[in-house]
Amino acid sequence: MSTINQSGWKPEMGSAGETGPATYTGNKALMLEEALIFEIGTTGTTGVDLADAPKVTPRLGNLARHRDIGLPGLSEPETVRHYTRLSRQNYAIDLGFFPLGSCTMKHNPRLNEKVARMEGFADVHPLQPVETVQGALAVINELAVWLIKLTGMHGVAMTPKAGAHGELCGILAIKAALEARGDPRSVILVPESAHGTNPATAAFAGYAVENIPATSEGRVDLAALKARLGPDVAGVMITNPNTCGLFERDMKAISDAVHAAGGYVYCDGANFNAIVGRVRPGDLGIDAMHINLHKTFSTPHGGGGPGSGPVVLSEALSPFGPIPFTERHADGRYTLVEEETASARHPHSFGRMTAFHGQMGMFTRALSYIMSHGADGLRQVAEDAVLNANYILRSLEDVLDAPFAHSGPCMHEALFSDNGLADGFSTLDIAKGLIDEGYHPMTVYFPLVVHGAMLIEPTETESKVTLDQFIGAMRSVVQRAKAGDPMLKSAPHHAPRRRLDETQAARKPALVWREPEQAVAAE
Amino acid sequence: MSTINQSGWKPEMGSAGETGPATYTGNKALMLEEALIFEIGTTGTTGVDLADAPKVTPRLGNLARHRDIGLPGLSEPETVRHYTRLSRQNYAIDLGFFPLGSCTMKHNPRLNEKVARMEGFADVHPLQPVETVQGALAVINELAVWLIKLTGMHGVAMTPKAGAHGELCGILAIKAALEARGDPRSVILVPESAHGTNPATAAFAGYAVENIPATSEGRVDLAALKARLGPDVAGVMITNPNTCGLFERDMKAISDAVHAAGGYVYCDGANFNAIVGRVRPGDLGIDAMHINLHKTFSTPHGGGGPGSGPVVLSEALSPFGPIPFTERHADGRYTLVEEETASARHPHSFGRMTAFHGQMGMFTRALSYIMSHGADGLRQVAEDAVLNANYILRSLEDVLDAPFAHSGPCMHEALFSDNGLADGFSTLDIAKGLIDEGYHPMTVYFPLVVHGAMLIEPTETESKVTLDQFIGAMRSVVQRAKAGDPMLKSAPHHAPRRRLDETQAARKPALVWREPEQAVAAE
Amino acid sequence: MRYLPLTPSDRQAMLGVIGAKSIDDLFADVPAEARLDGPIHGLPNHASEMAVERHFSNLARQNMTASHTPFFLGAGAYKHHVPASVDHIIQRGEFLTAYTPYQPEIAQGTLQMLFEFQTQVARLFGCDVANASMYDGSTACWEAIGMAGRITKRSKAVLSSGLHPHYVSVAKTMAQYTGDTLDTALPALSPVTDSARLLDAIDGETSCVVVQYPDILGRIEDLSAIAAKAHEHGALLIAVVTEPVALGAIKAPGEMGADIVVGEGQSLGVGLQFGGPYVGLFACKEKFVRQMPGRLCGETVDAEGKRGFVLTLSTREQHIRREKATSNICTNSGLCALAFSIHLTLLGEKGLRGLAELNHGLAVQAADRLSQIAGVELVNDTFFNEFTLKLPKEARPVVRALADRKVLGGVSLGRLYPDVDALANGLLVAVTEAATMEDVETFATALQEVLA
Amino acid sequence: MRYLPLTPSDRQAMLGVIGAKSIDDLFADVPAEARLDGPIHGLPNHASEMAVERHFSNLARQNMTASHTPFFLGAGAYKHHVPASVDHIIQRGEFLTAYTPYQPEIAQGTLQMLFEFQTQVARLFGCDVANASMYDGSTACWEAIGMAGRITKRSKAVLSSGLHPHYVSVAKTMAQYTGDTLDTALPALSPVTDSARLLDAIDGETSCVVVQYPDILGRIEDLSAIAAKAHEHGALLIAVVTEPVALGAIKAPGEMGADIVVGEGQSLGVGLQFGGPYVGLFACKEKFVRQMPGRLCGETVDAEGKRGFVLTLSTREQHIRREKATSNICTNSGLCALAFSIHLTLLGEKGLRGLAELNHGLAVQAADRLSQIAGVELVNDTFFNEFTLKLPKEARPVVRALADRKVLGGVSLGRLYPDVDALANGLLVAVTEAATMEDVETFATALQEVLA
Ligand SMILES: Cc1ncc(COP(=O)(O)O)c(C=O)c1O
Ligand SMILES: Cc1ncc(COP(=O)(O)O)c(C=O)c1O
Repeated sequence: MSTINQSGWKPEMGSAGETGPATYTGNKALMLEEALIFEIGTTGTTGVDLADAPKVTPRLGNLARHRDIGLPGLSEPETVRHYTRLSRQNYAIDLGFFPLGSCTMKHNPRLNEKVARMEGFADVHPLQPVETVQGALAVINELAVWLIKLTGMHGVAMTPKAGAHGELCGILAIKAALEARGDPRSVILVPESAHGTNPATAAFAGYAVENIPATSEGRVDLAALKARLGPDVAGVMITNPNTCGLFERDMKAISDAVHAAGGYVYCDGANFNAIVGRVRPGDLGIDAMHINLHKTFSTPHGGGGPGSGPVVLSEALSPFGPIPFTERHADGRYTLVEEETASARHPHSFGRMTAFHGQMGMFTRALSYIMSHGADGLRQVAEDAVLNANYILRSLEDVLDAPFAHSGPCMHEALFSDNGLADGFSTLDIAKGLIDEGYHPMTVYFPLVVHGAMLIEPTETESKVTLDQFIGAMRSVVQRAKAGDPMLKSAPHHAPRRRLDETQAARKPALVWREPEQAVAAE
Repeated sequence: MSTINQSGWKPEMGSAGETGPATYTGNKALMLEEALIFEIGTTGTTGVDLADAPKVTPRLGNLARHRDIGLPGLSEPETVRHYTRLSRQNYAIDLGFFPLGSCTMKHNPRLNEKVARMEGFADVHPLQPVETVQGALAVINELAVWLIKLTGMHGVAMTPKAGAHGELCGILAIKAALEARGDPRSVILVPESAHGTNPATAAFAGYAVENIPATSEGRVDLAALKARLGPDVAGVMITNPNTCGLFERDMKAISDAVHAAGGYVYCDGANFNAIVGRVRPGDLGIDAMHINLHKTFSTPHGGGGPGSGPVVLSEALSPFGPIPFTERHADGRYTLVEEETASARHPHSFGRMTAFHGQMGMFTRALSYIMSHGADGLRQVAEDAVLNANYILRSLEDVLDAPFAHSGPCMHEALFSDNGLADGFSTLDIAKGLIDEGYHPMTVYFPLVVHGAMLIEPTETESKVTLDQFIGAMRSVVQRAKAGDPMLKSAPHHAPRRRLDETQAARKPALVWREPEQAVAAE
Repeated sequence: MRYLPLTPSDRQAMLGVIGAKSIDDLFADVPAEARLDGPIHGLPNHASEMAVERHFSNLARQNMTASHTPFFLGAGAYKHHVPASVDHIIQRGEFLTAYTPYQPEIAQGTLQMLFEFQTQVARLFGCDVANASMYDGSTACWEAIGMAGRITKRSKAVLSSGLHPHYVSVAKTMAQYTGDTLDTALPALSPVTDSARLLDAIDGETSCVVVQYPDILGRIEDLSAIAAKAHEHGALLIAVVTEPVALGAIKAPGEMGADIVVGEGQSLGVGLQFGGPYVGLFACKEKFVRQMPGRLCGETVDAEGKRGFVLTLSTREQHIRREKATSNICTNSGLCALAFSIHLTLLGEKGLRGLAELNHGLAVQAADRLSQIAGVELVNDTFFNEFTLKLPKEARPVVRALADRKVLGGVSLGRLYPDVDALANGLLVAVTEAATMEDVETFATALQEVLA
Repeated sequence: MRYLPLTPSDRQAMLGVIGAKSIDDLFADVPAEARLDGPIHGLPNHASEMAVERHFSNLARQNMTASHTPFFLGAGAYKHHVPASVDHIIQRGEFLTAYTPYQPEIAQGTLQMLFEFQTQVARLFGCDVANASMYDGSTACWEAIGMAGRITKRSKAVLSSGLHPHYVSVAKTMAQYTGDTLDTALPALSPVTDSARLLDAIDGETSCVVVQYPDILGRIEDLSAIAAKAHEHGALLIAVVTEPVALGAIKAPGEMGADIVVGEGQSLGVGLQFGGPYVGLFACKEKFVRQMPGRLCGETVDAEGKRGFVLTLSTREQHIRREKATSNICTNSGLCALAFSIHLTLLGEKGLRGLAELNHGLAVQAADRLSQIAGVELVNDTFFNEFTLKLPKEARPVVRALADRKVLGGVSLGRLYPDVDALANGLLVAVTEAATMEDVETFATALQEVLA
């Protein structure tokens, strides 16, 4: 009677490997399988009602689309159910602890969602006359002022769309500054432990990338860095706190050295959460730093974006920042500096990075978050984030190798390696074991400088009860990994899917759905 | 290290009866245990920030509350997570097929949710001057007009808060009408198959309740009813379509007989979904009928309400309906008839049923639903609801006993009994088996007139794909029940909990949380 | 139609399986004279989502909203700030689109929430137990009177004059048909309530005394003496709370001997919503639990011994006991109970006390400011966040004139008690955390103008 | 602070476990001169939710919203009705608060959605494959130019004058630092585009031709000839779609030979949002897939043979390939891609075609109506839902004057191309299903007045 089930695979009683009795549908009570829209929808179904179109003579210039597009529709009930069922196959912060290192998976306040949806922000067009969007411009401007004051910098570019886009903004500003002084340079130095976007960005902007080594403590090797500086070095990209979770003690010295050598200092601010309200990057001599609003300032990750990556700039780099941006006038009015006014108001700008004014929907959320905390609350954010991370570090270092445990307190994240597990067991097994325990695993195999890295970032929005339970679960899983428990090797057992075959996916990529070659014969 | 886990029971590796390897936390990947707020919160924690209170001399008359209240608080992140985790232990329409007979679990459109939250409706006080709430009064009035026209009745009482409250409204109107004519009567007749609220309501209003028998086809026995009518009978309460899923063919004859005997006819309109747009109850001679907006008109059930139960009234009963209600004036203005104006505008009213004007939040939703469908769409609703039910009836009658399969087509729901299952197996086992298959069970053991009743109401918002898969799963489960599969007897296996001990719950009721008598000794 | 998934070909195929020629065949049992042959005349056909949304948006804009106006209405419905996370959570499909938890294995979310709600309500009210919610405060109040009747097997209830007049009306509606007797009175613009009258009225036939706390005029009085007298005569004390936030500042009725405490839970989580849906709170002493109306959630264990929750003691309820049930209530106010419970969890004891202190502080300041206006008198000696002013003229037109000045300046007693001359000049003013001192000043200025 | 769960005693206990005396110990690595000793001066402290909400509510009310004004702006961002269910779904915590799906076993929801999205985009654009989204249309456009450079190993891109000027600017910003050459031109107020110029410019050094479809002035032209010429010279055709709804009415670029099709997905599901976040769409021929930027989701099986999805081909990406990656993009626009995909699923082919027909019909009527105004000329022969009017005077002040009359009457070319006299009188007018004929009439009347 039924041809496919909701999961897109043929239902079969008692299929192998199931835990508990198998079902006809493939469902397991509240763990529901769901087919693709292409399998349950039809091109004749729609979940919208539309007014009748006026009868007109088309002006489409003989380009009317005749061939079938192949877009299945679902009615609204089917649509809501389809996506609700899919959503239930996801882990998320709202469900539990999500200590993905370097990602700052903190609570996303619901007030922010409400504010971003206010019609006055959600339902305005970027090219409306500025007189009709004064409130929207005020939001951008207010946020810009907060970011400048929190970082102790001179200016801020609001348009970058995510962290990596912010990096690009900073690197382009450096490039523009160097070119403006007639001193184009070709190399950007990046520590080995840097996030992949750092070297990728430098290369994207046309620079050669060279690595800076780390000390055995996990920090930038200042001496080695100094040795490499020279007239070809445009700048450095330093992450601080770094991806090993440590504060770069020598940051000021690094900045001074780079400046002395005629270069600029880009700081990857992905980890700003650890120091917000306690340290101003501007006091450490940096020239540009992006801030992931979707990390430190709590805008939701959304399963992969959108983010927002404003870049704070030093006095030296500010003149080169991108357009457009907002200006506040003495009378309280706001205007935009765009192409039209840039030549007068901002002549050295390196240009435009995106079609409009940046991630407005993230600005409202971030400003709402920042105002909610205020200066005192943000300082507490950093303190609690660091406290939580150190608590985890010290509660696990007796069972897990913590390579930099002796480099001082960690900042917002605790780093472990997979040394000491049973033969054949590695970080991946611990990660998959944590899935069964009801956690999202930590960041694994990053940073590259540590073997089988496990980077645990709890954030400040986790309670001690949660941390304690996680520590208990982690100890249990590590113990199993040390004892060589085969059930751990085959974990997860309780998730919607067992381990997935990534090799097959890459070998013969199936990136879009295709109608099965021939329909399965009716049974 | 951890004392309690999120589930409130002590974590223990490899506890018995688990499917798949046990975990330290008790979680199973995305199936997450969750403790009570009393176990994770403290009275010193709060998830709100408040402005400082002005310092004043209290005017509380020496009644300041000193003793601890015992209300735990959670921060916002913990709160969102607590309830999100709890929610994931629920089944719901958004997750899958929910064929709970008599409950009309249809899709709840999201437009309705949006409309109900518009500030102009959500943020107005019931006692504002009517000049400031004209739009809100318009909504009530527009919905009232739709309900009157869809039912072909004379008036409507909008204030009842749910179906049962609507029944009360109708019965009070009957009582008031009888008393107004100096003919108080004492008995209400109710069919055996009636929903429990019917006899309960009649008794609540001070009537004696007597049963009317059913024919072997599952309909009211007209002859028996006629025989019982007399000067003591105030009225009858008939459900049409009835709880066996059948249309009461003799409805008009019943009404005529009751009227001839000086009584009134109350119709339980819980099943109006089957006939909306195809039959007007007013054409069948009824005097009062409640409409569950939370069934036919798609307002969400919310895990047990709120609902809304407007009652349409015949010309004979309209003068006795409750206050307040809205009036539309020739100039388009709306007013409310309340205590003040009732003596002039509505002198025979039996009075007030609730503090304010009814379930406004449900009115906006229901009107949004009704306008979206329009007259044509509502008719299609009834047709598709009935079609879906008959499809299920005819697709299962070969494997399940359908006692009234020969009484004609069913209406919106299909009724089966548990005759023919293996020894010791009953409706409950089928219900629990369906849980494992990813469905919410049908209504079980109601109506009482059928042994081990299974009442399946698919509603019109289910697709054929869904019905076909359900039919397949149902056949599989029934087959297991006929074969005496012990795994079915112990189902569900995959739900957050196995079968729960209801006897223990009732024997020694624990209705509130109490601090454990003595803390469990540390381990 | 966007909500209907069946396609024309689905319908055809299904009719085939059923063995029907057309959909009309399935309606064969409807007598010919009652069959409609097409969409009902005079009603519009289906509309796009955009069109429907616009219609409502236009109507919504005709209403003056509480958040964008200086706002001082109360009288049983209060404007409190509801945290955004409350609405987010109650919109989760798993809560929003679930039914009453009849299948506990897949309804633990709703059930555990109800168990928490019951505990919160019981503690807030100072009672042993609470149920899973009633429709609203007014119907809960009548149910309590009915319950007292069942417990005491008596039928005379004595109602305080401070009980919300709509609650009194609801009780009167029922009593006229159930044969119960209600001893009622009108309030007076006085700093003290009619507790003397109540003490006098209690006798061996009294089933219960019903007292609102704080009362309709905002006054707060100790209930202990009434409780003692009632208990002496075998009667029960029912306390009614229309502003639960008050219980963050003042003693719980249960602490003063109330046997049953009912209330309106709208203040927490629910919002104004032009009067509904709201949520009835119902708590009592443990010994009366089997006479309670409504659903109850209880703790138990599953087949593996794990803690779980179920609906319990359902032999009190209509679906089991039918005409012998303790009430006819079925669908109650589950989602509002959830909203209430979330809001109270966010507050916690600390937040509730802080919120109560803030409300009281602002109300005191507002009362002092408004009673400085010439001719305006503060009636109350005691109050929480709502008090009564005696104006030098009839209050009802004053309220309308204030609305013309874009101030929603309270509820006139004339609206609540039409045709009672002694109350006509009374104005009920509620001041919550949502009001600012600028709002109070705007109100004061407008009132001064209107009274001038 | 409401978002911080640690209590003072938690903090104390945790410091104890860590072996630190105070929180300052944990910041010991920060050099003394960079340590702040307290909250930063000149910034306010924490605020209640209510206060923050009010602040935003006041700012929001200063903006003129598209839904409550006759509204005709486009130029790369369109006002379409987004069904309420879209926003409901994207607010589910499981989508909203998840990260990029790095752990596929507990991210099948996001992954399956991306697989569906990729398929939808590929089909809509007439391409073989699509990626999991880019930031927006303008950055996707530059990424496509970069990709064409990698594929052809050439560095000269020829850009149509009909390409959105902001997209051109973004490309110029990058090109000035990467050494790529861009051959660009300004559009003219003419019914035909500069395809002749493009055909001329293509040569053996051309990496790609970039054409917007419909173009910035709303014109629609067949791309086949350009594709043929490009392919002849080993160059690629990149098509840019800023209004995907158009593809419910007109041929897909892929059908006409485009090698890479990129676009702005804002029209479906996302909303105006003052310019962001939006969602970049990126599709191409299968053979180029290993040169694509951004994430890709692919089908595979799990250890039990069940179908499942994973991120794949990540050796193209920065986290694996670092400086050799195809792009530096990491976080993309996942939630907007979800919104896009849901909206397109609700529409389905039938709905998309209906929506396109409705847009086109209204736009044709509006164009005819507006060009009746004395002195106003319709530039376009062809258009979908957006067209260009030539006004008898400079358009920019006209737009402001219309706004004073509460009409948001389009985008002036003066705003997009400042200081280009030949374009100063041009007014871009977009007409979607959200506009009514009354809106058009209001607009026409106001325009007439302003021009008079
Ligand atoms: C250290 C670091 N730098 C840069 C990035 C890139 O930021 P985005 O993903 O917002 O582009 C990330 C994000 O994962 C990061 O962790
Ligand atoms: C037939 C019937 N009548 C009455 C009711 C009572 O309606 P409510 O639950 O809205 O009070 C129900 C609801 O379950 C019902 O199914």
